[in-house]
Amino acid sequence: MRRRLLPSIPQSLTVFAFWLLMAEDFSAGNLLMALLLAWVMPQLAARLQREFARLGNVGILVPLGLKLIWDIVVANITVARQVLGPEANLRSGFVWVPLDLTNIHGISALASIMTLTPGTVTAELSEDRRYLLVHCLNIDDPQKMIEDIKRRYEAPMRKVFP
Amino acid sequence: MIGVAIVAGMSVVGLAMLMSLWRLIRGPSAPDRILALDTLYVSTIAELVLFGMHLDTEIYFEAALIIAMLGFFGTVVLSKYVIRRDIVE
Amino acid sequence: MTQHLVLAPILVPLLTGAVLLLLERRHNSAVLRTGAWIGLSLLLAAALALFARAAQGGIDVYLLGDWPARLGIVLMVDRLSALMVLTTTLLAIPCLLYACAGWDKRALHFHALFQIQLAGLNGAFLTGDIFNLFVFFEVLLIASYGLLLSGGRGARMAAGMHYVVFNIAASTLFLIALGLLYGLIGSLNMAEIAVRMAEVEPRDLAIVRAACGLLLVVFCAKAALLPMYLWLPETYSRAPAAVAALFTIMTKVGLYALLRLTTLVFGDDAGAMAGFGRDTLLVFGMVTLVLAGLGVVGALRLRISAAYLVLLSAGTLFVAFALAQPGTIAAGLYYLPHSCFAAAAMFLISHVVQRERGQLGDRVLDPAPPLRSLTGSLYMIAAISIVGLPPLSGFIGKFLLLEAVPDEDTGWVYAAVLGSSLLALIGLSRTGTRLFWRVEAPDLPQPPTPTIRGIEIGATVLLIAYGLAMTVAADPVLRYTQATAAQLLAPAEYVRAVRDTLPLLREP
Amino acid sequence: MEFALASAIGVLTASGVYLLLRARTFDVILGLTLLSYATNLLIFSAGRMVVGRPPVLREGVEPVLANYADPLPQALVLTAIVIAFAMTAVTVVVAMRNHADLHSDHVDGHEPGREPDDRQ
Amino acid sequence: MPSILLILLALPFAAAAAVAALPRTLSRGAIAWVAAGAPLLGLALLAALTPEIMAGGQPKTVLPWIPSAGLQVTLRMDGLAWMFAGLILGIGALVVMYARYYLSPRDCAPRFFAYLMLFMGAMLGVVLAGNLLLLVVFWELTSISSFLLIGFWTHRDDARQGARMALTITGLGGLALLGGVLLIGRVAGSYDLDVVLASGEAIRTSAAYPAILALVLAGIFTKSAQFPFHFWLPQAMAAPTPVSAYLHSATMVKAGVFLLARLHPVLAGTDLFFYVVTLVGAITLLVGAWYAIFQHDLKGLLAYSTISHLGLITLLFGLSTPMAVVAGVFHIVNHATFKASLFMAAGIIDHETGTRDMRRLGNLRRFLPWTSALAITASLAMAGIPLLNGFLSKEMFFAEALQVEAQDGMRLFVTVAAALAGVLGVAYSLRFVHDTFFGHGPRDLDLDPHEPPRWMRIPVAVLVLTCLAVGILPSLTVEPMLKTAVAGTLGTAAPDFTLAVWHGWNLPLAMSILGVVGGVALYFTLRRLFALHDAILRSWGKHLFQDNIEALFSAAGKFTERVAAGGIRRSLFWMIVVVLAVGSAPFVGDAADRALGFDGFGTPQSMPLMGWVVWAVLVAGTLGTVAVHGRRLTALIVIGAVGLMVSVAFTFLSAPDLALTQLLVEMVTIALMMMALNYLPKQSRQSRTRVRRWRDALISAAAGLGVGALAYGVLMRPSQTISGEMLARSLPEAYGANVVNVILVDFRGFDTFGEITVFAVAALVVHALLRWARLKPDEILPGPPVQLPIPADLTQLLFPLALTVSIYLFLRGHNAPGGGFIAGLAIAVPVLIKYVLQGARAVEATFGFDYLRGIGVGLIVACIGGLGSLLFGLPFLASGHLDLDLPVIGHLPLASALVFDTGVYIVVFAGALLILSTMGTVRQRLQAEEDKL
Amino acid sequence: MIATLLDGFTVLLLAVGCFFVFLGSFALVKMTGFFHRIHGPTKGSTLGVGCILLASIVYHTVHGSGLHPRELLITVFLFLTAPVAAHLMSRAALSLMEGRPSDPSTTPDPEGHIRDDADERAAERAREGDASP
Ligand code: NA
Ligand code: NA
Repeated sequence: MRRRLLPSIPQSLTVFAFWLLMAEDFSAGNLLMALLLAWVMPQLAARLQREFARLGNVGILVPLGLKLIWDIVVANITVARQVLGPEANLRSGFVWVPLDLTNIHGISALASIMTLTPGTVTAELSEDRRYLLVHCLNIDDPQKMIEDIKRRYEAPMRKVFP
Repeated sequence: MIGVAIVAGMSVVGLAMLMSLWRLIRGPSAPDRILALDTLYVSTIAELVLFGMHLDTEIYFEAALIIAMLGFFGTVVLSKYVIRRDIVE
Repeated sequence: MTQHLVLAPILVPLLTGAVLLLLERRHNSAVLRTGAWIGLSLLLAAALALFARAAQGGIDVYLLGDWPARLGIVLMVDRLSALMVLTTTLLAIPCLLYACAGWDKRALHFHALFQIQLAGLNGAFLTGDIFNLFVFFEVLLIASYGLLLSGGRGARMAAGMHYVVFNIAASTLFLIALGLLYGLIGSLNMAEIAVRMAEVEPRDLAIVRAACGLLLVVFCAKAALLPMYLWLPETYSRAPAAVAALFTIMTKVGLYALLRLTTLVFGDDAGAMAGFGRDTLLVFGMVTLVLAGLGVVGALRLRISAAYLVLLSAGTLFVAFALAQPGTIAAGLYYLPHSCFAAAAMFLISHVVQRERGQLGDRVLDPAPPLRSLTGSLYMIAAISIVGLPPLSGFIGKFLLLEAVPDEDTGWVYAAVLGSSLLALIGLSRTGTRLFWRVEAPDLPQPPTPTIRGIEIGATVLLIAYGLAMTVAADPVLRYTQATAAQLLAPAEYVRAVRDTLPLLREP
Repeated sequence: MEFALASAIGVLTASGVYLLLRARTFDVILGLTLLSYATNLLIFSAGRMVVGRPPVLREGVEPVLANYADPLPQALVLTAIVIAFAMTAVTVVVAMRNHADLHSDHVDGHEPGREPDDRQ
Repeated sequence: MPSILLILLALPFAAAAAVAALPRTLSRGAIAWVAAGAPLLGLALLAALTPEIMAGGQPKTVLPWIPSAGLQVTLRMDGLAWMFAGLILGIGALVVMYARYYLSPRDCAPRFFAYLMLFMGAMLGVVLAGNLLLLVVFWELTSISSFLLIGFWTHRDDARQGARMALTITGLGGLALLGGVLLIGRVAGSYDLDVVLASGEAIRTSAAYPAILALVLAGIFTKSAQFPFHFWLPQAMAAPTPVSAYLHSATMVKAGVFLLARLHPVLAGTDLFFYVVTLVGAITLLVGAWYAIFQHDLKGLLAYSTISHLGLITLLFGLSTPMAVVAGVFHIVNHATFKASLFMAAGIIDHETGTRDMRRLGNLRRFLPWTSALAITASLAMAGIPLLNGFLSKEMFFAEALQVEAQDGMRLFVTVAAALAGVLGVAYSLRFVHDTFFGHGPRDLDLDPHEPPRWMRIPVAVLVLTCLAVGILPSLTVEPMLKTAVAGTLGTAAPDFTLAVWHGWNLPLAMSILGVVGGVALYFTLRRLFALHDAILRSWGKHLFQDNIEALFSAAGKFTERVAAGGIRRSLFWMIVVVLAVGSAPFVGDAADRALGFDGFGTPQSMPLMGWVVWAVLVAGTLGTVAVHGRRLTALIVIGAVGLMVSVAFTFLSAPDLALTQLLVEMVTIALMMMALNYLPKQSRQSRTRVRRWRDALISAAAGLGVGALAYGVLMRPSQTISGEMLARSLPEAYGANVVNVILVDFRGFDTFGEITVFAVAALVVHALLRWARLKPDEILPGPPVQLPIPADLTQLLFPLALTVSIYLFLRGHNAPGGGFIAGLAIAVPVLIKYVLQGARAVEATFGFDYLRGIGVGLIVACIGGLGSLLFGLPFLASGHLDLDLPVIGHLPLASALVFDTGVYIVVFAGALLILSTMGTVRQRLQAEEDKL
Repeated sequence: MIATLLDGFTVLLLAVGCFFVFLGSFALVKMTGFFHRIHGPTKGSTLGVGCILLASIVYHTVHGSGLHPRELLITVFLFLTAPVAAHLMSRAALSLMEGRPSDPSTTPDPEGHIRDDADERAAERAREGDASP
């Protein structure tokens, strides 16, 4: 019953917030509209897509987010150095990163995070969804990098998307 | 001070736009150009936001929002073309 | 409620088209046809009612959105608009009839496109706003692309490409001209433009002339004036018969706009802009006439001839409107519906011929067995009419035109009009004798048993009957067109009508 | 500023016209696209150049032309953009069909010098 | 009660209709009788009118046709018309009788008689017309009906050619005549014959007189086969003989001289008229006669002799003296009688021997004694032998020729021409008689010649007896009639005269005798000298015409081919050239600087830095597009940047709505082009001709310069627009703060209405063109459809947000940038991305939206939104406004334009997706079809 | 005081933002090979715009009409889409590459499979002649 009425509470919340942010008007009319959309949109989306993200431990997202912001800043500084420095010093290459995550939403999130963080860009997900191909701008020890990634990001992701 | 910063920012971002354009025209490969266009979209958002600050107006929000959306969609379509030729399968 | 009548010629076909679109998937062609005919009947009723109103001489102004004319868009019904709408509607009847013989099933969305085409045409004739005119030009053009290309293949696509690209280029020019015009004049209402045109300051004159010139070029391109007629023969000759027949009114839209503009905006009251472009138009119109005549002579297929005949009629109308005399405009307006009907009949006949001769098509030079005498007779009447031989409507139109030519232009105009008629006569007589007077030689390929449907012949006969009716009732028609010309040449009345019509609720 | 806009319009027009005169359907479509940009900017320029005063009425700002850009050309351009899009869509499809039916992407449906196929 | 004249005129047309309706299987006799009813009844009516006419009456009937243009059905009969009507009906009756036996069962008799009656009616119309325009109408009708009659045997090449030639020449004349008549009408102020006849003086002195004369004479000369237009007549001999007998002796060709007589009082009396008409007549007289001698075909000889006699009549009218006119009118009658009988005789000979070639004929008096006697008598009349009618008019002609009042040279010329004509006339008559009825022969006939049925001979006999009666007793037979006719022609100027066989020994008689002797001598001399049987004189006129007309056809064909074969590029090229010419013309001779606003109109605003950046990217992107246009994918990506910059420019220049629309449309356009690119070659072949590239570059540069300059001119001028009022009235009256949107849905909602129609139709067209099309992609990459799970996952997240954005843009559009159109696209684009990333099948399976019906529904909703105001008595699209104060929600302003905008929203969404999904799924449909097969 | 502080913060944000936007484009121009170039814009430009948007929010709050947090939406949008866009573009570039890293599901030991992409770039360039126009 709840799934029929509110197929995805996260999505409802997102839409609600999104509308209010966009409209910048917290009048009753707008709240009502936001509520209406928050109810209707997931219904619509339910018709259009097969599965919603099932969330596990959401609380872990907060430290992850903070860590991510920090990483992004670091990533950018690293990239700045690499870009501004001589290109010949870079040792770039591809690495297939094996995944333990099976949830596609988790994989997506992980891929995005990896792209936003130092020197890596995800280029492809293998067809069996068990490996991510990552391009690294500068890499000394691929094995270490893989482990780094798995520890820093994949582990929390597995908790969020069980 | 802040006004100067905004104008200076506009010039820097403008330079960024021109550089993206250079890559866009030079290529050499299609993904390079797609990347350049994507970057151009992003820098344009920056330029618009700066311009909004410069003129002290909020009116460019919708445009920036749509550019953000469409920059991504454009990249999707172009990349899909490069990958498969057939955009819709 | 009668004041809303002016909406009907636009909204009725548009709604019909939309409803037919809804019906399309679930229902068979009988339902669609019924719907199309209901829509067309309503349109005919509206067109007749509108015509009757306009014939009383008044000018109806309909303020859309209840805004004063300068702010909103107005629909205008004067004699000219009513005449054009009625002509379109009358022409549409045989065209739809012909299409209902089978083409409508082969061309996807035919009925919807057909109705929207009518809406576009009527909108173009009724609007009193220059930008809205552009919009309706586009409506009718895009519908015409659909009608031309839906269900088509091969060479028709190539012709379609030519037509589409050319028209888009012309529309682009239209927009450029409108942009400049608005930038300089500051209004889009044609009556307001006319008023402001008379007040253009001398220092702005050159640039205003350039903008207006571009605008006229657009209409000339759509109406196929030399040297911008090259798109026409291929397109018209490749179009499906019913569509080609309907297309005969398309060049007239350009001519309508030209007439409207030259009388209203560049009329005698327009100060420095009075009579703008007339001389050039006259010269080019005459050359167009002659080249069209040559085209008829040189045509190796009947449909190409028919296409050049459309061009011939356009040339004649250019001359008539460029002369801008009461008599020539009246003559042109008499000639205009006639030429639509006659050329349309020619297209339908071409198609009948093509069907009768099977794979030989409507090529003039191939030896082929003779066709049925009925087809021949229809051809002959249409040819006589369109060449301008007595006693049919074409003759009346031409002599009215020649009669009203001012003395100083007489020589050239007579030579062009009569010379082109002679060329058309030579061409059509050859085409006719070759197509319809053929040797019954045994070794010729026998055509497949023709499947001529009565409905197709009926449509052709109806078109010819229009022409005959215009011949018999020439006097009332002429009196109407004379009154129309008088109305057109007194633009002050038009302007007054626009300015004096006040919104119902809003402040003026 | 006026010169910049006018020159941009000029460059767009020239480029559009040049591409319009090419022999391949796709080039022509590109040309039409550029031309439509030029046209839109031109119509737009009929409202003159006003920076940072979009015609969205704000409280406390008197609704006169001195405070807002001319909205009418903007509305016209909107219509023009939409119509240009519709026309482009049709042209693109006709070009596709042309190529499929006639095996040539020449605008005339056949390579110059080769006779067109006379099928219907 | 319709007048007698009207009935008289209507009779042949009625007969034509009746005959045409008769079944083909009916006996020819019955058909002929129905047809003959018209001339017979007509003759009766004419007889009834005769007393009135003889007494100088002029019955007249006026029926309105186009009174407002001076074209009335005015019928009027005077002596001349009466005489001609008699000829038309009398000879017509005889021809019908003759034709009944002449036609073979294979000929379609109803068609023949219908055409014949049509022609008769047209001819009657010409002579009865009391309005010159009406005369032109019937005149052209004679051309058309004679075309049908000459080409009656459609299977014969010569018939078709002859018919076309006759139509072309007489059509030319008819058009010229129309021009002449219109000019006459201008001078005289009316087309009414009576008025025109009374305005002779005014016409002759008007400046238009030379033009009038030239045009009218062109009509007359072509119709009457005068030199140099004479050649169509011999070609027309391919017609069945009754047609020749009728058209080329008594009627069609006489229409020309009839008009000459009719307008004689108006046009004659000037030197110009005298010289032109006399000379043309004289030349025709001699040329025709000379050619007649050398014809081998009986009908050919008769045709040339007809030309000669028509020349004689023309010459007489040219001389213009009253007695010359009398002679002319008289000769019209005489020629009609003997020539009709001769044609009929020739027809009988053809009918009985199977040939008309005089080289194979001869000695026929043995086989066809009666016919021979009749034909010989008629030939003698043709030669002008005393006691036959031809003699009388020829004597009058000689007499007039001797009295020409002109310079000596002219008089001498006319006299010599007359004498020579006499000689030649006798010679060809002798050839006709001698080579056909005397001498050796006939040779190699397929038939066994014998007398024709009696009824076929009777018409000939009637005509020959007439010749004799007139020739012997002119004063009793023809004189009153001639006087009436001349009175009708010349009016008060008609001379008094008597006709007598014997005028005593005088110069004309001497000329006659000289003619006979000389003619006999000439014939036998020529016969011996040139071996007439071998002589073939090519008719240069005919060949000239045919060569010319063929040249015209091929030239016209080539010209048209060359002009029209340029394709799109030529069309566009010319348009651009015209645009350049028209756009630059106003500045020629004017100081372009001043006109364009370089000077003193306003001061340019300075541009912020961002403007220059946008400008630079825009210009560079545009030029880059041109540079890379051959590499299509690249060009598409580069043009994307241009589009982006255009939108930024709109944003920069205070047009956020435009920017949004431009961006969204741009996106859809690029997607569309990518889809198309898959079905087109990946690269453009460069055109090989460098010249063309340079030429194009040049005119493109000119166009760009021109448009840019004009734009600059506009930008530098102060604006004077009405939109200030729109700003002021937008909020209080249309309840919207976003004035652009208010214009779109309210002020100029009708534009938007048309615009969405265009959009909807574009979608329909795309669908119609691709629904059943079999398109093969240019390149198919191997392997299954690619899976892109990560982006697909993101779109799942983005889609509801995009939908929310779309609704936001829609609802807020009236007060902030947005609106139905933008919102519609803003939701169509994410759906497109779903198509791209998830595949068409997945989307359509879950989405289940019928775009086609969506378009229909959207249009209807928009219509309803506009029509709602009609309920309140307000015009279409008038906006209403509802200020709701709801308990929880509070103040909720609702403009009725929202309904209209909803229609826009739906149409745009459905239309865009119909286009995109149709284009995107071409291959899938092809695949599905192939799978089915 | 607070205003000045905020202004300083704004300027800082602007400076950082503009620097990174510039950096992204600079990488695009400077680096050789697609996979080198892509790192700059995906990280730099995204972060740069984020900073600028933040600056804008602060600026409008202080100097303009008040707090307009909706510009955060754009930031969110960008941060969501930029990495995925990069992923797609890389995927596209990979599809044009000859000798691209083979799918680990078909190769026995994919881990640690590292290639220097210098020769890939050469291959890529070779392909550009025909594939990318
Ligand atoms: Na596809
Ligand atoms: Na774009």
